[in-house]
Amino acid sequence: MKVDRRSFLSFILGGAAGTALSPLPWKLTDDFSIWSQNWPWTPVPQKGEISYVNSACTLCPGGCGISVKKVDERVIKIEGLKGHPVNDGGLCILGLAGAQLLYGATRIQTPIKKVNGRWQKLSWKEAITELAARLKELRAKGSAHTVACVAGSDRGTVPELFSRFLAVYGSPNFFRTPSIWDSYELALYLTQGTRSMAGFDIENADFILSFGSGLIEGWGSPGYMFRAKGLLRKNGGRMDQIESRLSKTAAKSDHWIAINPGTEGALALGLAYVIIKEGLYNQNFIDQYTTGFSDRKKRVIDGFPPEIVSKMTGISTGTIVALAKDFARARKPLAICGQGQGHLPGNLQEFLAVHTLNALVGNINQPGGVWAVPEPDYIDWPELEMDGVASEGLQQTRIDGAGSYRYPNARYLLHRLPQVVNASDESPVQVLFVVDANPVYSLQDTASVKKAFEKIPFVVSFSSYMNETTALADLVLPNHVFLERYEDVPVAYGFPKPIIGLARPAIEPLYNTRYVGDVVIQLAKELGHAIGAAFPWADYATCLEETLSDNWDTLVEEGYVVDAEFNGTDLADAFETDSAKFEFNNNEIRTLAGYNPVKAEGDEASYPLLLVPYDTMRLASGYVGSPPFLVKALEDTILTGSQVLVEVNPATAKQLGLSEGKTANLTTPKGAARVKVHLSNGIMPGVVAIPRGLGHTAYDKFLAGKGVNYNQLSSPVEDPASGHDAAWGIRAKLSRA
Amino acid sequence: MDSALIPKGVKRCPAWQFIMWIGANGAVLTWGVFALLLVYFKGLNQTNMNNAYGFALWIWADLAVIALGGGAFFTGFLRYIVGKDELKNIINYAVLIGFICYSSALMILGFDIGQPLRGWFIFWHANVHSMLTEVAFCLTAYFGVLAIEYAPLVFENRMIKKVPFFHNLSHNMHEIMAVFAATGAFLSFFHQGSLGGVPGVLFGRPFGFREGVLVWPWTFFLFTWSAAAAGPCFTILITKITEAVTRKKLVKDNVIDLLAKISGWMLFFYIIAKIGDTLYWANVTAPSKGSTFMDFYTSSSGSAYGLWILFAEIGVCGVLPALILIIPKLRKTQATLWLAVILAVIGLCLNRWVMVLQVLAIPVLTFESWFTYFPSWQEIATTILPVAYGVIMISTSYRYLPIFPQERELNPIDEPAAPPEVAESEPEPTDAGPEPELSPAES
Amino acid sequence: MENAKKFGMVIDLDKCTGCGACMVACMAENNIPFRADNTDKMLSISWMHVYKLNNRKLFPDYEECYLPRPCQHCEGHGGHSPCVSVCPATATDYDMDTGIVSQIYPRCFGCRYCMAACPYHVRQFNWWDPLWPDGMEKMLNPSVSVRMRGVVEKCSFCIQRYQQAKDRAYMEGRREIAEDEYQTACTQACPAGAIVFGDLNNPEHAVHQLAQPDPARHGHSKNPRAFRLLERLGTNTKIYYLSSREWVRKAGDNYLEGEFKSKAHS
Amino acid sequence: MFPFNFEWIWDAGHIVFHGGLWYALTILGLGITYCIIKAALDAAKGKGSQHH
Repeated sequence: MKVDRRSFLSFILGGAAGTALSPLPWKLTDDFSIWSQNWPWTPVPQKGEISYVNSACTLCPGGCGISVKKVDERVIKIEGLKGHPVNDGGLCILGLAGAQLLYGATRIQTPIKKVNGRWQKLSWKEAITELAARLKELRAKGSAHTVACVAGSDRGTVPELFSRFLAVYGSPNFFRTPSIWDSYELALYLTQGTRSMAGFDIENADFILSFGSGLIEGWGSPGYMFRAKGLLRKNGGRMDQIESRLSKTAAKSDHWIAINPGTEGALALGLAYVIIKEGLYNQNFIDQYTTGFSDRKKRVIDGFPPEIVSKMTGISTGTIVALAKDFARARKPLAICGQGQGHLPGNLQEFLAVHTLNALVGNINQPGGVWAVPEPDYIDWPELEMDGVASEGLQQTRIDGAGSYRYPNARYLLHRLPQVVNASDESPVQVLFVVDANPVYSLQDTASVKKAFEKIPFVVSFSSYMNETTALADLVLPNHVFLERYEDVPVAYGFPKPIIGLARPAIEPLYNTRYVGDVVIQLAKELGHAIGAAFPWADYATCLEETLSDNWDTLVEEGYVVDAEFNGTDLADAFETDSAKFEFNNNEIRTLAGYNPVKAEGDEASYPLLLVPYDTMRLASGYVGSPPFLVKALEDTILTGSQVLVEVNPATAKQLGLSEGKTANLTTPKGAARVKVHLSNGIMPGVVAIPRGLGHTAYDKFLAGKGVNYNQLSSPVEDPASGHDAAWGIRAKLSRA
Repeated sequence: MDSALIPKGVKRCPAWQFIMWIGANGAVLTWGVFALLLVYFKGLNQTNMNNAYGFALWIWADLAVIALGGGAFFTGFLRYIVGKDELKNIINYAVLIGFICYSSALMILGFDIGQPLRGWFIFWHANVHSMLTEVAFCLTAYFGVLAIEYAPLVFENRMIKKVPFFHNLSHNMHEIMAVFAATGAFLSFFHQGSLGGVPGVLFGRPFGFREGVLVWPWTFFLFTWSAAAAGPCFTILITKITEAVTRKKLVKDNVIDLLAKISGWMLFFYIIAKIGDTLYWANVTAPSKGSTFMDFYTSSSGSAYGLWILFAEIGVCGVLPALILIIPKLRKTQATLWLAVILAVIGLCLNRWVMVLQVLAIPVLTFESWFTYFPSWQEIATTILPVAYGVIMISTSYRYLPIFPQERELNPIDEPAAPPEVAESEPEPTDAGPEPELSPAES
Repeated sequence: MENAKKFGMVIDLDKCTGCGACMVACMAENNIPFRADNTDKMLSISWMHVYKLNNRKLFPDYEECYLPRPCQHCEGHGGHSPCVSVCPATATDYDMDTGIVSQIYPRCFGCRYCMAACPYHVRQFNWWDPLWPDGMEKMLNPSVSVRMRGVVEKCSFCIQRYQQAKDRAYMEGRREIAEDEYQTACTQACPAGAIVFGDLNNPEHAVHQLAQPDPARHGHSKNPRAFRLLERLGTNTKIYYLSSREWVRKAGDNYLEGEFKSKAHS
Repeated sequence: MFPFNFEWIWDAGHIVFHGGLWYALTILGLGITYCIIKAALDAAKGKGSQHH
């Protein structure tokens, strides 16, 4: 048939009409829709058998019990462990996002070594033999004491293994990450003579007086503190927060009393003045169980009348007197201190002043009061036999000077390590172990800390993630992640009873990582002789089982053990001081420098404002980086794009010509950064608040390069009394960018 | 070269000029299509919409273009049902504009939804209580009606007319066009109304919510009414622009005047009803929900939702054009007719803007603040896409189809079959008189 | 429906610490995607969102309160909630037996009309393809469907937990489930115990005792400390908030001048 | 859309809505088929082939 335009057109039209009536187009439409419901790039989780593993969370020293939900061999969720004495089913935001720390790009999957600036994979065998060789050579050269270790804590089997290794190797330089618990231990030791940890029976108290503590922002054990605050609320208890900024704790307290930052100790002493003057103190407790009350009384009456305290703190005398009366008259008053989540030890005299307040109202070791919780004593390993090099090495004074003539009371002064290393031309630390800590990120004055870490010839990091410290390390021996290992949880900070938890592996380790306990034991055996002999266990598992011997079964069964017969209420034998009583004053306390507020670094003329860090639950500011869920849950008044917003009082901002969301330059004596401004009436004029937990340079695209690390802008300030880092902020300048 | 296709007795510009013109608009079209493909393949993150602004520029363009396309159903209704026979000289153009508007609307809906591949679920799993379902069904149905009304015009092309089947088909369709027009009017009444119902039923949004009768909120009737009123103004506007561009009189004055008069009175009574509704809403509905009138308008200067938008919509673009169109003297003078028609179209677009975007901008929760939005280039490109498509459709139809019956009578040419030598450029939309800068589907 | 359940929640704003644990618990439980930059909260999907309210006063009388806002599962009048009544493709439905507003993700074609209808900004859109990088898709929960680009999603009161609880009960030969068998992820995770979840129709459940819903007035709470968000609009929500602070209760709804009489003593 | 659909409920809403819809669609369908058939018949009868 002749194909001309017309027939061609009619053929097309006919064909179209034909296909329209056939099922083809309709089938295709349906198939496309089904395809749109099953796009290959949208993941479909595999079904499987659901199981739960009870364990303990070790992402922070809170000691919460967790129940890890698994589908076959995949961890899909972490939930609180119902009935656990610390958190009873609830769990903080970091614990809930734990699964994201198991999977993800930042995990180090095998031991790596830095060879002229680039990472090189190596096997575990090579790594341990190489490290052992370097340690042997150092010991041979007689500089055993130049090996140091920075650990997250000094309690529990792993830190003990490290300090035992250092001791038998011949170095006294074991450091613990600084925190308020340094000051609390020292305050308890000085007044009660006990080597113990402070515990707070929040749930039975009915009046909490908090000097800036982030009770519901991660202070102490978040699991317990959140639950206890809920109960306090339920029983109609009252809470007052004394802080320069309306933190979440202040927002949830009955009274927020704004105070000039750094003068909390003065207020405590002012309250003590009123309580003593008005005779509101617990006469019976003072007479029976304390000594040195008159010295204390004299020092407080002379030094801290309300008028002077009001001038120092900016709080009216009326408020001071009223607050002191309410506190003293409450049935179960409890005073706590320690800034925010307690990352910085703070001013020892302030801790003594607050502890004295508790003593004045007699709530030491009472329900609703402060408890001196004894150290865990389940670790009693065989005696060490030191060889010559070891005992000689141990005579050396510690690099940070802790325990020396200058700092008699301090046990660890990690903030001095960078100063000492940078000051000497040949680094006093030749090999540095870093475990469960990220000092390059969390120590103040990041610039000098980095300089020090680059100066230390050989840094060994046991981190599971590529964090800031590990990026500067020379050898990385990746540890299992907290869901892949057995570990004892010796303490829950701030929990009023001694409790031991057991972290159990939920799944087999995903990568070629090895548990740090095993690595220490293998390293010791590689070095042999006296060092090898000090570690009589085949591997860490047997060591743990033997150490926890009698508790092991209950721990495996329940996941925790609370020391039942602990009952410190019998005050007669609660104090181990010379007078077996609570000592308001003794020779050690007398030698300490008296109380005066720690001055923020920087002169007032060029730095008119005060920069104060604050902690938020929505950012992990400990050694673990915030998982993506936390950064996602962060308020948009803290982070926008990759810029942090600092809080400024609207009046102050107006003077500086800054308005909401404007970019500004924040400069301190230590550094400068570009930030955005958030106006908030929840902060004192003249104070700028910046969150901790941002400004990471390592980790992944979800966390790295966002915001500013407060520690870049600040530097340590030595507490005259204890030598700890008592900085609470730094002077700063905010100008329009 | 394409002279065989041009209807007898009319002059058109030389082919090369026409192709240049289509090429220019084609470029704008491709820019729009490029943005369209970006949206299809990369997803709606290409736009500046967010969870506060689920509806944004596209839905407004959708509503505005359908309202402006209301000229087709109302002119058809007037001609076939009410019997205003004079309108037969403009009905073709009205249908063409309507067809362009509705096809643009369906195209916009095509890429404004998150999952275009299963967009037909709106028909298959229809929720009869939802206004949007009603819109979808009636919109597609009325688009069919417009296609049916437009088909005879296509069949009257010189070449297509030669095929007897098409010739007869077009003749038969003319016979029963009244039936189609009536069904079209019924369908249009409902979907124009349902588009008004879209904001009107939202009892979670006090700004948009209106009481009503049975299931239809007052905005249901106001939207149909305003579409029927301002739609013809849009048709008149496009006709005027086409006449200006082609420098030829295409429709007699009495036809334009008749349509303008009817639309003027419609607009007048619509504005009265609109004012009444706004007063009732401001004094009864909103206060019952705890909001005062001023809560719905930001006082901060320069923002898109100050009180100026209310006065612009009702005052300047509502009362003024209505008055002009009902006063014969003003209606007949060209300048004021142009002004009235343009203001009516702008008023319609403003009303649609307010009823879609301001509804979402206002914070209902007391602890939220006003949400701001500005379209991304992809959104703007895909909104100008229908304009370019409309210009091309109108240019091609004007060139090859007998759209204006009175054209030959108004522009007698001397030699009947001589090749057209008078060069007149095709309609030049951008600089032809004041133009609502974003009103789609005009030429 | 004689024993129709009406699942609801009571959130005590005096206890809520604003820590955000509920937000992350919900994200982990319900396979919620996360992006490198989630700081624009209107482009970030988070079924439970904690708002920060303040009393708009100057320093030092400035106060803040944190308000966790899950989906309110509005009943409206007879199940005619703001979003269910407008969805053109019946992709969301109000279940009269449980009072839960469900989502059918494969049916939603992303017209976003429900997002315009909901005054609480509970409904959020997948503007991007949800992706889990570097093996992180291993943490996905198989009992919750992973959504795809172009679909609206919202809090489902952890409906998968309700189904699992019913399955377990069925296996044990029971038809009814106990109060603690079906708890949402946020309720379980809240460290301060601020969220209580249960069946509002069941007098033994803590939710009913705290909220004391008055069936005659569409579930308006008889507890003077309680309020619901935007109650005046007739959305008839299932989330009751408790606060002892009057300015917080007043922030729950829009009031004309002097209209808000504090219910504390009424 | 059709009674055999999953969500179809014989309630007032469905009947009124789909009733009106199918009523309009049938009118259009019938109208168009009438025109097409008549045009085909006329073309067969040779009408409409002369060019007027």
